[in-house]
Amino acid sequence: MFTPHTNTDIQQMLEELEIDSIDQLFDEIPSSLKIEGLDLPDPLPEMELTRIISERAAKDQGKKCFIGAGAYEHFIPAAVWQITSRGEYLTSYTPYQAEASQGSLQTFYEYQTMMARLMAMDVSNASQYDGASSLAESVLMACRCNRKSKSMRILMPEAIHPAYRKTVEAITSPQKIKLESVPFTKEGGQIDFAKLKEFEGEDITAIVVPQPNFFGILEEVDELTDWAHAQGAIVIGVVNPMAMSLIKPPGEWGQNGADIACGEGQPIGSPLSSGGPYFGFMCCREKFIRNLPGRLIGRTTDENGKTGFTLTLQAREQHIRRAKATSNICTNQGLLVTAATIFMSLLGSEGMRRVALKSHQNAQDLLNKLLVLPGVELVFNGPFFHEFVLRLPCPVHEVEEEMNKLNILPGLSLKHIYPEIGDCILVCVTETKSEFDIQQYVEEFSKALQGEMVC
Amino acid sequence: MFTPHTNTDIQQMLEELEIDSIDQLFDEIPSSLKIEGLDLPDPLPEMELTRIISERAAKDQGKKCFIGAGAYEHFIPAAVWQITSRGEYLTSYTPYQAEASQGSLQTFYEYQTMMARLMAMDVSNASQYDGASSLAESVLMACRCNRKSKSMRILMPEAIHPAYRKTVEAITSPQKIKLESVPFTKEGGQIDFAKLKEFEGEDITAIVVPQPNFFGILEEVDELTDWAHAQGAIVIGVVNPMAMSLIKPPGEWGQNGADIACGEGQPIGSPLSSGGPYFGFMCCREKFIRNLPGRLIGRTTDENGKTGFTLTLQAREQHIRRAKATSNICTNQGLLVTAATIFMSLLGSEGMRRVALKSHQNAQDLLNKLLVLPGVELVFNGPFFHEFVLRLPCPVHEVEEEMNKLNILPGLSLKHIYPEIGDCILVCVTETKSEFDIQQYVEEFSKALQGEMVC
Amino acid sequence: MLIFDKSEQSRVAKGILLKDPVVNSSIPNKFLRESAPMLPEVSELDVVRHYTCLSKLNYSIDTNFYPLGSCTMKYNPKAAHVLAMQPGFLQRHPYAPELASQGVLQCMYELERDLAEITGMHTVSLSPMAGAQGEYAGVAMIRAYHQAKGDDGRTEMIVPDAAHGTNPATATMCGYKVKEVPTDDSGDVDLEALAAIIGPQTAGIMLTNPSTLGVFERQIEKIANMIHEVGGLLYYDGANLNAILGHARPGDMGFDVLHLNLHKTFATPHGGGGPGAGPVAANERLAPYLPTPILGKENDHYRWLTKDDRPESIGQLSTFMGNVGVLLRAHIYIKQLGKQGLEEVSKLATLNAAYLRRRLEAAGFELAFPNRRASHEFVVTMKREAKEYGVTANHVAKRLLDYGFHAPTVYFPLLVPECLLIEPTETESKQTMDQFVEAMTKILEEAKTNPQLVQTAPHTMPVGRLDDVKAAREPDLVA
Amino acid sequence: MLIFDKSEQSRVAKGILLKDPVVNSSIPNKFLRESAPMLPEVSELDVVRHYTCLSKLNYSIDTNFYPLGSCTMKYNPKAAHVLAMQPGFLQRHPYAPELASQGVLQCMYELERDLAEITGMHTVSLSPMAGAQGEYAGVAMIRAYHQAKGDDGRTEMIVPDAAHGTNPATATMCGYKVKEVPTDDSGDVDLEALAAIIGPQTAGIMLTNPSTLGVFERQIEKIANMIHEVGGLLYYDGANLNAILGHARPGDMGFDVLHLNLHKTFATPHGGGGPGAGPVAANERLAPYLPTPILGKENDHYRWLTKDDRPESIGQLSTFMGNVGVLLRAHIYIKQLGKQGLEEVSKLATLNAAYLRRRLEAAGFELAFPNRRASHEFVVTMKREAKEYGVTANHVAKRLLDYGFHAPTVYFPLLVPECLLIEPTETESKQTMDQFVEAMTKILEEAKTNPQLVQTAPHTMPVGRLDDVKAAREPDLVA
Ligand SMILES: Cc1ncc(COP(=O)(O)O)c(C=O)c1O
Ligand SMILES: Cc1ncc(COP(=O)(O)O)c(C=O)c1O
Repeated sequence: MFTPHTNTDIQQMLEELEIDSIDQLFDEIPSSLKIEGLDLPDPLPEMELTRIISERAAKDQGKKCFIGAGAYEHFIPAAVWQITSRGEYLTSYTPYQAEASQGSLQTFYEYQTMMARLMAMDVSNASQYDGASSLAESVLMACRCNRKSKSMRILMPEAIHPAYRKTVEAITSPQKIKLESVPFTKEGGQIDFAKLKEFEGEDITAIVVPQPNFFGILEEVDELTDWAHAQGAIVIGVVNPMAMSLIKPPGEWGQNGADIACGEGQPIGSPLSSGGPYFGFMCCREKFIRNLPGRLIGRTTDENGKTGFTLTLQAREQHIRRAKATSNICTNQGLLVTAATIFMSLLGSEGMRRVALKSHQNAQDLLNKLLVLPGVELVFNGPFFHEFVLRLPCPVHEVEEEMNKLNILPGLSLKHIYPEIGDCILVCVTETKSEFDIQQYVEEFSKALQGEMVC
Repeated sequence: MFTPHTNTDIQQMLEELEIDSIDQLFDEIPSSLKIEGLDLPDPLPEMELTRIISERAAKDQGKKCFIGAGAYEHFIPAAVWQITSRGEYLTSYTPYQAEASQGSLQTFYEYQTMMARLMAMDVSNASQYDGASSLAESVLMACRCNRKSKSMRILMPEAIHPAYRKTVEAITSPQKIKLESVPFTKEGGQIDFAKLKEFEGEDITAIVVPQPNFFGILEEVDELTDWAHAQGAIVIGVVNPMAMSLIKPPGEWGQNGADIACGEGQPIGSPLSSGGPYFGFMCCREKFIRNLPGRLIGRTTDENGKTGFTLTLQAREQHIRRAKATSNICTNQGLLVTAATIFMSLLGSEGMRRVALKSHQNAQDLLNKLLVLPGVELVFNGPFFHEFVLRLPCPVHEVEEEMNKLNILPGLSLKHIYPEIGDCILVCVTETKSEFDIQQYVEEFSKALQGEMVC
Repeated sequence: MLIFDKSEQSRVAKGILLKDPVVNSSIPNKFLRESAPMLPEVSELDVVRHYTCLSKLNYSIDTNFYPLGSCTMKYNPKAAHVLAMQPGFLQRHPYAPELASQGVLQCMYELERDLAEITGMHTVSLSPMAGAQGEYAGVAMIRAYHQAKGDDGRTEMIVPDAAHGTNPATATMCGYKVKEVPTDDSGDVDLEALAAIIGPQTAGIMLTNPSTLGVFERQIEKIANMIHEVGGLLYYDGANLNAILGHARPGDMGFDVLHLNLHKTFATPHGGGGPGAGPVAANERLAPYLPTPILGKENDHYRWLTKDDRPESIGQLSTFMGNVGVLLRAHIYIKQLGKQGLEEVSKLATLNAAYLRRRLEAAGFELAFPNRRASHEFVVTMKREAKEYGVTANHVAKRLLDYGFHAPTVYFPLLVPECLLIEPTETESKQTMDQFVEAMTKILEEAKTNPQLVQTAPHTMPVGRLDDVKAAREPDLVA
Repeated sequence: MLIFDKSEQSRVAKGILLKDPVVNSSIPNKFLRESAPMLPEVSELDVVRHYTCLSKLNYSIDTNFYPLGSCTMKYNPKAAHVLAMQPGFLQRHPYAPELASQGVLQCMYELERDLAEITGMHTVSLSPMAGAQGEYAGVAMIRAYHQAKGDDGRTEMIVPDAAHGTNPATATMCGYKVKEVPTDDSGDVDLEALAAIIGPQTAGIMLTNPSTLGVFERQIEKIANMIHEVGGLLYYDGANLNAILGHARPGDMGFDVLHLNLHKTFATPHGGGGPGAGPVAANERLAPYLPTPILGKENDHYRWLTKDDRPESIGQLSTFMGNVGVLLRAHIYIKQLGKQGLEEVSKLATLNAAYLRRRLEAAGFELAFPNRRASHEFVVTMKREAKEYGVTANHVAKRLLDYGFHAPTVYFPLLVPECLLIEPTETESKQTMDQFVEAMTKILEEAKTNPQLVQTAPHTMPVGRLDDVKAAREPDLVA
């Protein structure tokens, strides 16, 4: 479809090769392995393709989304993807040839700088796949970094995103790492400090501290960090970057700050897109650099002293260190990082703070209006960012179904994810929701509740 | 909103200027003229703006369009506007500084070449505003070119797009140009040769020959051209460029070809977009170059003999010749020309031929299926490209209204435009319509007819 | 290399090609083309790569400071582009029923109303497709007005010597004789000279205010009186509206009709030479003559008014309703900026021009009108440098390209010798202007110490100075 | 200049900034940030101009021939990008109810089925987010399989010396000891050496076929038998599938599990280093262990299968369901190419490689495996030139940049000294390859006559050769 060859070209090339047909080029493949062809449909001209794919896209369109749970709808200024989609960003490879890749390299260097500043950490890598996998890599990294600890025991709060916990399990289990659950308090929805204290004095390699946690609740990060450091554990902060110009960043937690900060980069410039591509970010203190996985871009000079950028510390990576690399990661999420860099440049610290604050206030606003409805209860009383958990006077899925009919996605049912708190719903409101949207939610929610209660 | 000034910047600039406030810079405006401010709404952040404008766009979306009448829905490959929207094309000015504008200049030069080849003419300018205004300029140009004729009489077929006739009137009337109507035959829908003959031997400056004409009918261009030339008249062809890789181009009409070719460029790369921006094209024979209005790009060399491109023959233009220019046109439709150039490069002659042929066959197919319906009649029996005129057994607007409800736009009612042929409808089918679309049209049309006939 | 040089016979972009239709055409042979036109025969990748690489040869707002006077090269918001490119807007047929078009019609209606408020005019027609066509509309309206009054002796249109070329060209197209009125030493219209040429033969005057000299015409009220008293009308060329947006309105100055360049003041992109849009606005007197279509609103339903509704209209200037896509972008821009944003535009455009002018003056450049306030642009003359070092305005312009700046407008307005017309616009920062001053200062130094370096510029562009004479003498317009 | 150098205190992109919310937050102070992070303070135009200009410094498929071996830098269709960027796809939340998601889920389901057909495998999981994560999934599945059988003694993973670095790195991450098996002189796996290291400790082998040496592993069936006989499993690294698409299938060769790089064979853009997608496919034996989620279809309803449906799964490797946007592009690509288009890919990719190899050989370059057929890529060694003229593979690579070509992959595979791994892909034309040969010929000439010119290249890029040693010794990672 995208091959340029004319018959004449092919003829000339075959002549140059002194063969009669292209098939001869495949004569080293044992004939037992050759297939007749693929059982696939015929080609589609772009026009027909466009019709079919656009119809499918249209099918899923037009929902008002109040689901968060790790993927957040934020407004992305038009300039972000207009620039990011430029062919030179979109269709270049990993910048191995530095001199022909200064565009991407400088962009990534600027990203590393912004991310380190946003997290108040020393350094940032140039990305991981996504939030969950960046946590898994952070756990592996913590085990490499914490030379004093032998246990490979990681304290993992139950209130972390469940998919993160599963991903960490899947990725770290071959390396004999043990994840120890730390429960949350029934009232606050925060890490249960009393339970945590039971680990006091034990050999703990690292603790994972989400901010906010899966329930949207803000953790007592200062106390947690200081406690963990006192135990000789490494502190891994898992944070929402959009919150970070409002909320205290990992580098400022407690006396000395977290050691590793990671998380999902999606809120700053990636569309929801059914869950990906997003990007994971990963920051650490200076002293851990050589244990950091992933690409790192360094600023250096050329022979004339001119500033330039290049991939660096590659001795950590698989293409140099092979079996001894810090990780197997190769292709990462460069384009999303480009978008995030442009996004952060456009919003700036003040822009992001306003988005965070507006999201928080919208969430607070919706919550206040819902709590007035009979039987609706807030499950946790800890301070929250832009998500909260409600208990309803009727089954969540019934309300969900009613509201779905009106193209409103009211939140995520926690029934199967956290059966221990009962049939609850996790609701998220970001700055994208207008007063009208919030009002409409309240009305339809209330109607749905009444409908259900009547039955 | 897009001003970068910080308070410090403004302060420093005022200091440099030794003034206290920006308002002082306006002190030459008589105070009697100063206003308090504008009565306009408050600014909208991009997020809110996006919501409002997107809602409006969504309102008008999703119609299956069988209206042609001068604006044709053709499939535009994704690459066309992806490249055309690159900042370097989108946000540059008219290429006055040639050395810093080689991108646009070479693109326009390639456009001129493609257009001249497509029309089989010697040269093309770099665009006019749209089809109708390019015809108006062609008429003015013909009057300048035809030195032998004194009459300023232009033969204008009645079967030309009515908006073209109106535009020509509005633009040429101050220059004492007389448009003489040439009727179409009742049967064929083509220029009535018998009526035309009545002008034989008279001083006629030019004749306008549409191909196809407003009814979608193909004119007898060879005979018309030779007849006109025999009268000493200049022949202006007004053609649909999408048809031109299938249908005989103006340069090949009759013995010597048309003298000027113009028309609407929209079908080759411009979206329907409510009628604009499109672009008019204009080609002519070599000898008329210096009478051509609009930008012309020439190929030349720099001091090292390197090939380059530049605006040329500017002595025709208003910025040099002022009151004596060939036209007042300045800004034209460069971006649409860029899109057309990319469009023609992607489709090539064969691609365009297939689009034209497929459109023709789709139209033929729909026509055949409609003619089976009782009372539906084809109004003209001349050969057609991709549009045809039908007479219905009931009022057109009733069928229209029924089909509009199903998001089908069945065609353009001619009732008010050509009252002389009665209550008819002009239907267009392009390659964008699938078998399903055509079948659906037939079914809904037939239902609508039956519905009406019952009443 | 041209795209044609990359062609190979029978190469095609296969992904785009429709299946070959069974040839079963009812069109008789004599109507058909005999041999295929030689369009490019290339692959999709060829096309993408060729035009991507070509585009990189351009200077543009997205890549360079572009202080091109009279052209208002300001930032073109990406949001306006993206929002205007939505399928709901792009796919709408111009003859789609109004009931199915209320989204876009509402935008157009609001734009008409906003432009009326901004200009101080009564009614707006959006249809002209660029400034020059707006001028045509306006002058044709003046003509229609006089004709309607049976006032047939008005054969002259007055145009200042500083006017943009489209002004006299338009007057000619409308059948008028152009009378040039000179500018006085301070940059204003020479009132005595004006008084001498007006009379019953005067159809009207075409003025820009601020003028293309970058100064506000202080006597505008007087001029309006003079013209109106002899029965003429005033046309306002709105290309410079960026200077006074929200501070003063042409309607209040006495103008009867005007056009606006939405591709200047209202930030729609220039596209390498269009598309633009040049809406016309008129006061009550001239409103009936506005070109059609115009939008009406009846009970919350928007509809196009045509010649039937507006019988005195000069008629129709485009096939459909003008450059709607451009109009949409301007509408979006106005909505985003709102009252405060628009008022700020002229403030900061003027501040930028004044600042840049002051800095260049301090750097040793000669101002054409040193005693006047700069509007949003100003004129520098290289008369002295041309004489002393042989370094002309054009040389400086070309040399600026080497420093990464697009050149200012050169040799316009015509009455100032060796001039540069410089317009920074409000979207550029002080820092960018400071860098521009630095480059200009260096070039001035170069002019003194190494004039040849400047005279032979540019040295870093994809091509060197091009041979314009050859281009015009042996026109090579088609490959 | 960095974007930070363009910052001015309290400058903001005002058009984007939300109105300042009334500060009325219920969040206690101790949770709040004390001082704002120093992000850029710039205008919208600053941002657009900065990153537009930066992008222009990159080589890319849209601008340059990019024969980067093993990376399959083919044309990335614009249609796939535009279609995948439609709001219906972009705005869908990963946890949106399945009933409201049938459009995208249908695409994903069809992609799974198509990839199964293409690879000859039974079941596909789309979730891995790049090739390396696909490898991780596959090797973890091998591990899970052995564990499920209680077969705990299998501690070794065999990897050829020609393998990509991700292979051994992945094996380590999965807790395996890596055993390297050497390549014989003809480029195939050394079967004797292999026989010597396999046994009951062997968990499996990771192979690419064709290998990264650009030759088809002819003994693959024998190898499969050998490994299976000792109870091991075969992992296929699908990075080179472009070579055999539609001609042979890993599933038929005896592989048990594999990953595909959709950002290679299936033309999704590389984005300057991702995102990619690395779906894993397994035969019936290993299918139960595939990572979740996987799509199911029940009565025309598409739904994600999770750990509940697939209890033996190795679990979940990403927060949601992988890089859906990338998967969509690959799906669109497969639909557009269809059966015929996909079969043509490997044919013409192979023809291009064979042709380019022949021409370079004729031009005097030394092939690493002159007696083998080239697959879709091939290896040239500069050993001789390095010795005779001091011109290394890296020098040639840098010099190619001056000729407007991206460099081939250098120093990989590791076992060939001074090597260039060259992969033209099927979307490049003979003409482009001829130009490349011309440049290579000139460089060879330069190596002989003016080696310093080559050694100090590049000379025309935005920067000269960068000091990598300094970069690593004094890491400057943050401004
Ligand atoms: C002062 C002035 N008037 C009129 C015009 C003509 O406008 P347009 O190019 O849109 O036709 C221009 C633009 O170049 C101008 O600067
Ligand atoms: C042979 C081979 N295997 C594996 C990979 C790793 O794939 P990814 O970069 O997508 O993780 C690559 C890509 O660089 C490769 O070329």
